Amino acid sequence: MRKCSLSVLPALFAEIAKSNTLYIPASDNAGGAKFTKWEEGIQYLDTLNTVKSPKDFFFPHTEDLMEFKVTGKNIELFDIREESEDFVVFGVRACDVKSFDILDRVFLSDPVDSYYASRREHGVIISLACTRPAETCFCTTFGIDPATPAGDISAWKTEDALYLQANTQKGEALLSSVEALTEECDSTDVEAQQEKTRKIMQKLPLANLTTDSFGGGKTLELFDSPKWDELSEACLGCGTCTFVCPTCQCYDIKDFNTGNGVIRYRCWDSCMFSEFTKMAHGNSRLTQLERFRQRFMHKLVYYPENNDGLFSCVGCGRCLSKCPISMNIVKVMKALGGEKK
Amino acid sequence: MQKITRDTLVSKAVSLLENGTVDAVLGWGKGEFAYDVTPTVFETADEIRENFVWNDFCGANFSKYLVSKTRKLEGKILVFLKPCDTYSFNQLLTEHRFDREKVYVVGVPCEGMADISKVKAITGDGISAIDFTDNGLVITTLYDDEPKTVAYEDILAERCVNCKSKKHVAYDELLGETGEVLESARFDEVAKIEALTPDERFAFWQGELSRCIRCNACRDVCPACTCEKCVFDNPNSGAENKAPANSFEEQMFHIIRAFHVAGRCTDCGECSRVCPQNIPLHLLNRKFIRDIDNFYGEYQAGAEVGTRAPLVDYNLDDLEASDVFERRDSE
Amino acid sequence: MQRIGVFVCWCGSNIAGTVDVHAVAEALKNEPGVVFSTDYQYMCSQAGQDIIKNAVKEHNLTGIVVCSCSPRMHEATFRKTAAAAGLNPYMVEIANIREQCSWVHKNMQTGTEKAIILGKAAVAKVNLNTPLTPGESPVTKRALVIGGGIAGIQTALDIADAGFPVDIVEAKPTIGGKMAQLDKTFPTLDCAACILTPKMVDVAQNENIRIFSYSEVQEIKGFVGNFDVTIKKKARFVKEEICTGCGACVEKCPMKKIPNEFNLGMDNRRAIYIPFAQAVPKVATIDPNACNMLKNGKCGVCSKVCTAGAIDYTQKDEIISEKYGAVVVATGFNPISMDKFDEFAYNQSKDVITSLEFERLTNAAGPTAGKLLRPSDLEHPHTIVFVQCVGSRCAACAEKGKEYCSKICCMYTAKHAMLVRDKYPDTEVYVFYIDVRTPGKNFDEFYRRAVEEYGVKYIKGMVGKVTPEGNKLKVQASDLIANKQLHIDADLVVLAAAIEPDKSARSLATMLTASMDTNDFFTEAHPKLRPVESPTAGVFLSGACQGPKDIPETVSQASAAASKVIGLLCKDKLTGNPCIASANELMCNGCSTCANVCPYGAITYEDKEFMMPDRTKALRRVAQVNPAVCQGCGACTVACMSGAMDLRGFMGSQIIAEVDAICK
Amino acid sequence: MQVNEYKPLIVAFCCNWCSYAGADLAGNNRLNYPADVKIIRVPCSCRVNPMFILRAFQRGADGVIICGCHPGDCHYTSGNYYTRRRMALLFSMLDYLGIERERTRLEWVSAAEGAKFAATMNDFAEKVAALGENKRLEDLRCKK
Repeated sequence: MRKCSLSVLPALFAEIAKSNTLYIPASDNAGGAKFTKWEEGIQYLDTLNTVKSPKDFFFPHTEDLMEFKVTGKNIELFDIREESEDFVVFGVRACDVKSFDILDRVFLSDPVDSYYASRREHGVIISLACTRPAETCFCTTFGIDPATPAGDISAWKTEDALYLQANTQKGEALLSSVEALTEECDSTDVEAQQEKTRKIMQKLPLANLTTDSFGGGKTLELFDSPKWDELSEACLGCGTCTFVCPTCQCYDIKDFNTGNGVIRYRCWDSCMFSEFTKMAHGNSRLTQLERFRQRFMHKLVYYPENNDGLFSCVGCGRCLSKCPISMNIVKVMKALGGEKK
Repeated sequence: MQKITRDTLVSKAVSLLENGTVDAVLGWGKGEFAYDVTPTVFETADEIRENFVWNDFCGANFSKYLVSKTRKLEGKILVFLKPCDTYSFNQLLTEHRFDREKVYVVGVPCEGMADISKVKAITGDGISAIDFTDNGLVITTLYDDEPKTVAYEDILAERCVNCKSKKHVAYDELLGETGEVLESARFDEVAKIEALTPDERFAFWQGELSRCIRCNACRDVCPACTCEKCVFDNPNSGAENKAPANSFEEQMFHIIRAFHVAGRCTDCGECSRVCPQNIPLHLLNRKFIRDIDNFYGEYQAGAEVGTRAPLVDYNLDDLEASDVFERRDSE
Repeated sequence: MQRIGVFVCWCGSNIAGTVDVHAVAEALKNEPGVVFSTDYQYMCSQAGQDIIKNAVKEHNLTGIVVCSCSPRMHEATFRKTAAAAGLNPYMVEIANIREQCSWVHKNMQTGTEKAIILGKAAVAKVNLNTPLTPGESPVTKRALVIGGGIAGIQTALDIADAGFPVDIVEAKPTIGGKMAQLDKTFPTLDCAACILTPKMVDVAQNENIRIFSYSEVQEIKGFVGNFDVTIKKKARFVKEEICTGCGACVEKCPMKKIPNEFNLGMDNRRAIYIPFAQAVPKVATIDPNACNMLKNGKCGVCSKVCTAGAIDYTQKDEIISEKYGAVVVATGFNPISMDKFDEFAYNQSKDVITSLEFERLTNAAGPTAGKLLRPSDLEHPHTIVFVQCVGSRCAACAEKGKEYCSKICCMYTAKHAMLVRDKYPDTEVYVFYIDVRTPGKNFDEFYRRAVEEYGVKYIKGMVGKVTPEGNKLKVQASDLIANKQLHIDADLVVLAAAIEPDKSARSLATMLTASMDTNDFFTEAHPKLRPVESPTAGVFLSGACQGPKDIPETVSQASAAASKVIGLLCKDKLTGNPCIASANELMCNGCSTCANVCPYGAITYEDKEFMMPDRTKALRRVAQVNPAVCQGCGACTVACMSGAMDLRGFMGSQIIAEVDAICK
Repeated sequence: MQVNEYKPLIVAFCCNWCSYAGADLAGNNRLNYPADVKIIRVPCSCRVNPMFILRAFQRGADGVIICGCHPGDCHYTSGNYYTRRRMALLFSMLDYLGIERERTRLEWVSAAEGAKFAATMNDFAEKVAALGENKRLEDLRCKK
């Protein structure tokens, strides 16, 4: 484990930014935080979660896939993907780091999504342990320890120092590139902080949430629950939960006719949208109840069923604070028996 | 800070449900915390007694729900409407969006609603309890030994800071007393932006709109956006898109959305309340309202049922489009 | 996918002089959907049209783009060509490369480039064209004329003469209108009654005309060719078919002190009355507010004296429903109330009267049997002051007067002044005016005769105040030319009151969805080119309901309206313009926004049951466009937020395709 | 003359009954205006949806002008009055968003005003050219 004084932080960022594009949490000028490209003058913001999760780095909101031109009866294809540059994301919380595992299973299993894979290869994640979880946090429900975040490099920030621990080769390499700014240290301070954080986690209002009644094999039991009706009653069908969610991975592929050719691009889609997966025959889920159910069944039942019991939620709490009508996965889980007695 | 109590609302709802006046009640339902109330349709008195909430976080405007709920329900539905919600209610009636006979409106006085993000900006995250007192909200957090009292004026939602009216313009029954239409400073922000140079205005709006994630929450919550099929969801409209692919798309969406509700927007402020990216969308709508007031005479959408919206009306001597800027710049 | 043929016209050298037509034809060959492209000297010539027809057959064309002169020139020509070749005529689009390209640009390269772009836009549009068929609707061959003044009478007579049945609905017990109250008419000084009453008799005797007098239009539904109208025939308590108009009942009626409307209250009539001797229908009417029998069940004299047995105290209002193909509005005008013009002491002195009252005073059938006597003491007035523009051209006093010129006052005042001087040369006559407006045949000559031959004193200036003092009226006025104040002791002051549309017009306009201006005059379909038609198809305008006008003008407009009605009723079926709006019911919100902007009232709403996307059934209010009424302006398409409303021939997608093609 | 002189692209929506005929008259009288102006015929100015205007800008137009009948002369009696309100509000909103106000215009041109049509187009094209390329309402995807 290595450490540096917090006063060295700007220098550290500058050093990393020399050979990588560096993103750090900074103010979005609207009361929230967003991962912002670091350059001289960008202030690191000590925040818990950014409004949008860092999944954007690997799975951008919109991404051009290819372009084609039609001349007469000929179609010409062009690969217009942007060459991925090396980049580093600093300050990713444990929950968001975990979300990459969930996305990886979707995009990196056969057939591999080369756009995602390429971005994953070029990105280095420096995580950051939590010390002040919010009342909306429930990562522990999904077995995540916010005091021990994964990532290429794990980081802990105390009042005066930043502690760094490389977990992967990419992490090692990055850490060694900033060796001059850091020093070797032991993990005493980190452990103390971890201890404190874990205690807080037990006191959180959502600490009693459990996944016991969910997981693979629960489809028949949960699908026809009468609860879905009242749970989805007020759902507006907007995409807020989906778009702030670090694990939602649905997208639509669309063509944009520029007048001189067609750009085929993909963009995030939301299973809450009435037009979601509309096909030639029409929509597969016609009511908001079905669409609402799909989102939560996917996270809590279908995904774990196909992914060795891994749930597709990391308890980051973004949907809890952003849903216009305050309906969210916690309320859904509790309604369906997800509360420890 | 609400003067009317939860008990008053609950007993009203229960009695109207039990005496058969209504078959369901649209109200605010209990959440995990004090502030995350969810619009809920209650069908039994027990549910109401147990889960009905009335506090300073009951911001949601229920008017729009009446479009779908009156279609779904056989009988009559009770809806609690705050003064600003009643304007949306009237506007929807003007546009024949639901059957007035299927709704029983109970007007609830409102002292202004709180914005939880403003609370958290003061207290920080980790709220474990909220007490509602006369002096303000008393907030207990996981990280502070002593609870903190935050004054109401510091945490009022933006739209409540500039409340346009405490008057209920529609109701079957009123709890407490209705108030007056207020003088508000709601156009000050608009005027400030107008006073910027075009470059500054462009930069300002680029900064704001670039945060848009096109979640459609502003549209989906808007009581003026009740189209059976929105142009932005319709591939044949020429405007359909799912993502803010670039700055043009961001502008297009918000310009057209504001234009479609121009003259119909009651300025209820729901768009800005729900925006996950805190884009001040009300400043687009208020721009249209202010222009309409200036160009064609004061008009408040929803003040009455059956009025003709300014964009479906005209005067022979209306302002010419070429004189718009002169008019504005001369103010 | 369409199979489009492109035909580029040289128009001799008109186009080919600045546009390389071969290059245009060549460039458009590569556009999507284009399977054939050529150019020719004169596409509109027989040979040119044959090229198009042959190409349609040879290449199985489904769409045609002609790059030529303005569509306003030859769109119809090429549509016919397409139809002759078996194509739907609406599958043709014109790229205007003459008026909007070759004629305004000088450089061959620029001209050619622009022509290609305009051609591409037309191709892009045709790709989205769909065959359109005009709708048809039947025509009920009967006309309704609302108002039985000279306008309504003339219109009805002309329509009836053409062989179509006409109904006149008149609110008063008799037809005749304002003209029946007049004495002489300018500028010829014929007696109004002498020229009007024969026409009234013609109406009564015309087999094609029915008169619903003492009646009101209650409801109008439907559209051009197919109006359903409900008429309320008010109870007159006299059986119209039986009454002979002998007048015995009137003579014997004991209720004698009822102000006589026909003489503007300057004398009295009975509770049962015939408005005037030449009334049509000449039948008595009982005034229910004055008749003792109807009010208290006491009297019954008229019933006793009526030998025909026409009196029926139990008569009820009758509701008549009838179908009409056309509706003519001829609701006329009224002088405005003088109540707000205190400065002229109208309400203080009986000797301050309006010009219409003056007409009655000089009329042989009037309250003074045609002798000019002042109302207060029935003395002969020696000094008369006429005040023009009372309430007219009153821009600053909109709350009491009218901004517009009432048009007829200058001439009738000249007439009045002249007649007074003619009959009573000992009378001094002053006319105060702002301007004297005499733009009509023999009008100015007439006015000059009043001044030059009859010695009427015309003074440019306004009367400031009229004060009754003793048996005189002190008139304070200014003479703007002499620039001095005048004080005249007058015996009689006559006010040329502004005229305004009849109050019934507003509610009628609502029923007809016909538009009105801010003064409640009906708006014409086009102020220059369609002056006697309302924008609402099938509704026509006759007389002063459209704007102030004198008798000759009214009669000519009445006849013009009649000819328009005849033109409509001659048709068995109406063929609509197929380029009209239509609502996609699945997307329609039923919000009424489109109906609010429709100038023609073409949009109505229906509750229809729909299978909703969520598989439930719902009753939804959806817009219906009446194809016979819609004119295709497109106002609704932009008002419609959801885009449910689209305009055939100018669909949103077509216009967007043109935009895209131009901006490519 | 410069080889690469900047040429603005201008879309003109013209009402069939007045302005389009006015443009025809300008042609009849051989009155010049820049070829950069491309006319789209609409039945009435009230057919012009703000979406069409934004679409034109998206696709690379540098200026959009809508021409209709003079107030009071609308073939459909009132279409241009609605246009006037819609465009007044839209133009004001675009200005509020920082879009150059000279890029949009609403003009009344009658069928008899060929000269006015040509003069209006000359003037508008000149003003738009002075602004340069439309950068604020463009969609870069369409500029390739």
